[in-house]
Amino acid sequence: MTYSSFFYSEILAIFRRKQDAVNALVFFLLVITLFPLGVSPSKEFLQPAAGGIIWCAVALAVLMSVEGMFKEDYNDGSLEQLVVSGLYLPVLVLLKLAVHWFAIMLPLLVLTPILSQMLFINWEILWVLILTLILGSPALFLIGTIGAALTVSLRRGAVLMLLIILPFYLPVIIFSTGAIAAAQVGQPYNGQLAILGAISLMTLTLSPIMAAVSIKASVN
Amino acid sequence: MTYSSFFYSEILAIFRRKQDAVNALVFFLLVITLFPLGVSPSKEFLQPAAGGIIWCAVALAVLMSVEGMFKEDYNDGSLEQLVVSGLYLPVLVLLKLAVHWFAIMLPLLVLTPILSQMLFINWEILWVLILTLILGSPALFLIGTIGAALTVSLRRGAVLMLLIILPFYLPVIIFSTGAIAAAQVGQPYNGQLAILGAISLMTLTLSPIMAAVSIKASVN
Amino acid sequence: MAFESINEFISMGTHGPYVWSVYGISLILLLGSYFASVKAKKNQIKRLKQRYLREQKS
Amino acid sequence: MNWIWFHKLGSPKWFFQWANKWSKFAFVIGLVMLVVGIAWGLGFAPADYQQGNSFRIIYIHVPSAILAQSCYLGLGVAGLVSLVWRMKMAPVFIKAVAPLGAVMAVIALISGAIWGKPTWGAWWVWDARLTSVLILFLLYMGVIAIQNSLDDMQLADKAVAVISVVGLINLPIIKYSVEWWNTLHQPATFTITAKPAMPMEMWLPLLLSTLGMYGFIAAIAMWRMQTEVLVREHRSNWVKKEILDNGI
Amino acid sequence: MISADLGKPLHSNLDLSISGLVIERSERILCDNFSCVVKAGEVARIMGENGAGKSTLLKVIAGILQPLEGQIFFSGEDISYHRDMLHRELLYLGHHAGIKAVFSVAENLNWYCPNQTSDAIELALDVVGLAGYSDTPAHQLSAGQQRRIALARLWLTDKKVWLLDEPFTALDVKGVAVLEAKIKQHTDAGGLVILTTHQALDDSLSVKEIKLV
Amino acid sequence: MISADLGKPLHSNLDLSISGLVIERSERILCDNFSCVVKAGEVARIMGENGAGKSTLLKVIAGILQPLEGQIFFSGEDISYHRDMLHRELLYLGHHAGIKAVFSVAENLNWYCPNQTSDAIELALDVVGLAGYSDTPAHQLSAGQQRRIALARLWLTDKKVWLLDEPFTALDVKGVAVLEAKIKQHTDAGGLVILTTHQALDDSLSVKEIKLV
Ligand code: HEM
Ligand SMILES: Nc1ncnc2c1ncn2[C@@H]1O[C@H](COP(=O)(O)OP(=O)(O)OP(=O)(O)O)[C@@H](O)[C@H]1O
Ligand SMILES: Nc1ncnc2c1ncn2[C@@H]1O[C@H](COP(=O)(O)OP(=O)(O)OP(=O)(O)O)[C@@H](O)[C@H]1O
Ligand SMILES: [Mg+2]
Ligand SMILES: [Mg+2]
Repeated sequence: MTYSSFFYSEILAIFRRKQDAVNALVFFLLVITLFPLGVSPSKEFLQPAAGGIIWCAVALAVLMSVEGMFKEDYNDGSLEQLVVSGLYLPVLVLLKLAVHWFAIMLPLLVLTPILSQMLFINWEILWVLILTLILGSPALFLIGTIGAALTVSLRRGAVLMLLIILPFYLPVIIFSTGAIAAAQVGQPYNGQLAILGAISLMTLTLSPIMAAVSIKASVN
Repeated sequence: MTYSSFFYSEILAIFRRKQDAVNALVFFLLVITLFPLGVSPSKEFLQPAAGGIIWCAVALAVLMSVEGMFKEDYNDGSLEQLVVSGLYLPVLVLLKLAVHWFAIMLPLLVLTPILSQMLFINWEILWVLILTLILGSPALFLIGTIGAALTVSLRRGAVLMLLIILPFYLPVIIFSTGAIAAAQVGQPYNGQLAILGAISLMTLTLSPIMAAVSIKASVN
Repeated sequence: MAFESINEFISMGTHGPYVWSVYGISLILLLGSYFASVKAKKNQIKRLKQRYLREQKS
Repeated sequence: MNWIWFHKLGSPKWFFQWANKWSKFAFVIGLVMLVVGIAWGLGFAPADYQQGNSFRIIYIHVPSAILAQSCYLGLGVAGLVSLVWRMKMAPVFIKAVAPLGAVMAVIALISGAIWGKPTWGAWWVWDARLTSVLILFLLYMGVIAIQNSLDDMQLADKAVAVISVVGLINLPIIKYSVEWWNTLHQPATFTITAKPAMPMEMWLPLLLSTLGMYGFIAAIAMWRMQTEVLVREHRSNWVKKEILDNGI
Repeated sequence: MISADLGKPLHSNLDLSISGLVIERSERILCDNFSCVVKAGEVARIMGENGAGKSTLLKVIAGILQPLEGQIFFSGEDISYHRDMLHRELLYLGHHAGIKAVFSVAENLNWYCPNQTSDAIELALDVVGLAGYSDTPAHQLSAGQQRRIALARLWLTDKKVWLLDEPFTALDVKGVAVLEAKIKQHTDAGGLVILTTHQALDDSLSVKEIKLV
Repeated sequence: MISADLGKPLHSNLDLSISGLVIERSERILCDNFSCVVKAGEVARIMGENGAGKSTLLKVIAGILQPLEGQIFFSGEDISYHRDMLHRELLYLGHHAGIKAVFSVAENLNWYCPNQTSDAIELALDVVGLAGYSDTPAHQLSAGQQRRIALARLWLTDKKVWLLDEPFTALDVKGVAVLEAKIKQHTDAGGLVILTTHQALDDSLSVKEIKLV
């Protein structure tokens, strides 16, 4: 096994399981529909809440799809093989994550403009939303990976994983919705964006190593 | 294997895995906290939205905990053993479901009064909320089982399961929040409660059979 | 004809962009479904033919 | 009533040959009606006195909306047939039609959204009718997702049948709940249910294009089902004979 | 009907006969027009290479998979569509043995064999070499030990028809011997065993070999 | 250093020696002060009953589990804490073989052995009896066939140290013979094999038995 053969096989696996990416997308759409139906369909409610709704939906969709990232590898023994492959585990985690980010986030970004119309977001605000998504979503994936690695050996990891990880998502969600809310009332929002980027960068250095440690502990 | 030994072992399994029930509870709590943090903590926003928020959280928590209901049984081969046990599968499904309902919903019902205080729900309305939960939640479990049985053979079934099941949850959510909203403006809400009960009864007859069909197809 | 001229037909009052984009998108989706289905059938037939011929030879 | 054709439809071979005969017929008739209906509606029907020319979107909007619902009904019935009578063609039907239904729902949504902009001033409102089409689309995506996610064909067949049947029973509930929901939360500002008494020159092309859409989709569905039959029955002698002798 | 041969118990009239079975798996015909009869008191071993379809055949008999064509008769009755009658007499052990990881060894057995006293269970565990493990959670055991829990069911059941898919995997030499002895005892008492294995069986077991081609 | 014995390749100086190993599992000491040496050209078979700790020992050597105490030396260097050097020469096959269900047989091998031509892969598949299956998704294969995919890696690798945990499970008689021959060939060429199995091995393989008590 080499880094490139690992990377290639990850891409292949994503292609084989492309329905998974579609599922994440439809799930995203579904969660967004839940709010108008469950709470209120009026513009007065939806417009101010839109940033929060979209970010909650993104967080859930990312979490749900990251959750299973190592499951299959664990069950079929590939994870063990990665550990003994002699390759540097954090790099493998990062490669896997990059592939997942592309597969999940790109379609999601494409869908966002349409959905923001349904939640009455203005075109100007849309750009802020997309910026927060691009800057913040890496953090979602990176944090999620740690949870996925920790819960991989549990058969019923989904709820537990949500539990462990959601609190760590809160800062990302708060700063993102903060930026959007600021933009909606015409205030500057560069500060929030900078913090989002900083969180992503920080998790980028930290999370692959933590995930690798967790994987090594899970495989036994 | 007999019905009673199956039932007993389900209770035992729930006790062994009591963390799962706790997790569902905490997840419920977490989703509810997400709203004030992500959208707005003001009473004007939360009070009218409270019914919808609690019901969305309940639906997600139930869905997430039902999702793994058959996973372990499938992976260790017990599901196969159930199929060849000579017992009537729909009854087994129903027994399992009953145990799960108690384990998840009872603590959740206990927690509801506290949470509804946090969302500014009045005490009079609280009763309506609890009534809708008691009448509607069986439907959530029953419908969810079908999805869980269908996706049991997938390692990464969580997203798919949410996807196929959430649309069917919409009526339950809509009628429940409808009843609460009606109560909040002082209108009668018996009609909605009756419909909720009717949905639960209908799914009670349909879903164990459908779940059994799906289990038989999944085990191979 | 409900329109005086071809230009008027294209502009549809002020609603031209709406009407024509709807029909454009619909046309693409319908044609897409049509060609995808026909092509899938042709491909399957071709694949089977090759397989049967190969089997006959061996 | 003679039910023989129904039982025969359960036989892949019989269906394949039946579809060979009728699919082209349905396609040609459907296409002609669709083109005539739309051309009539676009070019010759009078403009609406309220909405002006934007109402011409109706000639694609209503056919696709009707088709989206009919296809889902079809899925449900096929699911029931598949579970109860284990008819071989039923899962084939579901697999072939679900994506078409989804496309129809998408066209209804897109055309409605674009129509909404000049008429209501918004691309989207959470109206009961609109929302129920959106949910219908989500239901289709559920069927498609489960079909594609399960590798085992028999399991996938059972799974989509189960979901379709559950959908069949729940669709009225969903529709009713959504309608009821909207009337409670929000006074219906825009009703598309109240029919404007349509003059004949508007209504006839609508009928034509709707019937045409039925024919068009039926033909495509038959081809897709034939493809699926070829995939599933490729080891049977009649497929071999059909392909080698008739050169289809 | 009372059996003439007094050495055998009443059940000895049971048999399993398969006729004209056609099984398909991922578009490949695995057995085409397969027929065989297994009678009470016999050990039938299904022979075949890797991928021949042994596990699949066992699953079809157990009713977990559906055959394409063919009938299965159990004691003369057609059970091709309704396995209930067979299930009342059936013990099936597949590749995955149905052992719950969170349960202790004794709890796992209690679940499957609710009518047994805990003494009987201790005894069975002793025989399969798990004495002293009865309160250990199953997930803390080695591959072979987990397998042994499932096999302990054989000592605690009165089911007559055993379908065992590779029952000897992961067992050590002692374990194999104990299991072979149990199978012999079961068939001597009028039971019926169908098994698959790639290992050579002990000669004391008179095995009827059924070839899958 | 050039080996004096010309019959053996350069690598033949590699050996694995374990000294004073103490392994604990779920609060039970499995091997207490365990030592052994395995040299190039040797097949070491770890002997022990079910639950003795064979799989655990292999995992400790591979670095998947940590020992409580003790050292492991690889070609004279202490690798107790850093397995990188060993991993460069290691091929480990556990109970789960690391075969991805969605990949075809060939893709599975491509992943592990990226430097091999597709001809080489076809050849290896041919040897392990999977000729013609290279495009079949792995989940459509039987237990033994999936096992064979993992084993095909042995024909495609130049790693010298093989740790094989029950490599013969689920294999049919022919498969066992092929694998035994391969192991022999590997050790003859200066490789080092440590394996566990409950089956009797062929006599042509000269095995060094290591007892776990
Ligand atoms: C995304 C937005 C929309 C969706 C999903 C939608 C959906 C539907 C559906 C499901 C039907 C029923 C077809 C049938 O069964 O007869 C329908 C009919 C109709 N729609 Fe829409 N619609 C949308 C937007 C609009 C807009 C903006 C208008 C124009 C103001 C409009 C005008 C009509 C008309 C006139 C009918 C025919 C009414 C009838 O014959 O019952 N729709 N639409
Ligand atoms: N996941 C685990 N958690 C805790 N304890 C374990 C675990 N796996 C095994 N053990 C314990 O370690 C001991 C050795 O297990 P191991 O799997 O190494 O045995 P083995 O020699 O490979 O047996 P077998 O022949 O059955 O494969 C067992 O007695 C068991 O109690
Ligand atoms: N889940 C599956 N999906 C599709 N095809 C399968 C599946 N499992 C097995 N097959 C196919 O069925 C055939 C028989 O498989 P089966 O497991 O019955 O073999 P077996 O005789 O038990 O082999 P082994 O000795 O390896 O256990 C295999 O050739 C395989 O191609
Ligand atoms: Mg097998
Ligand atoms: Mg072991």
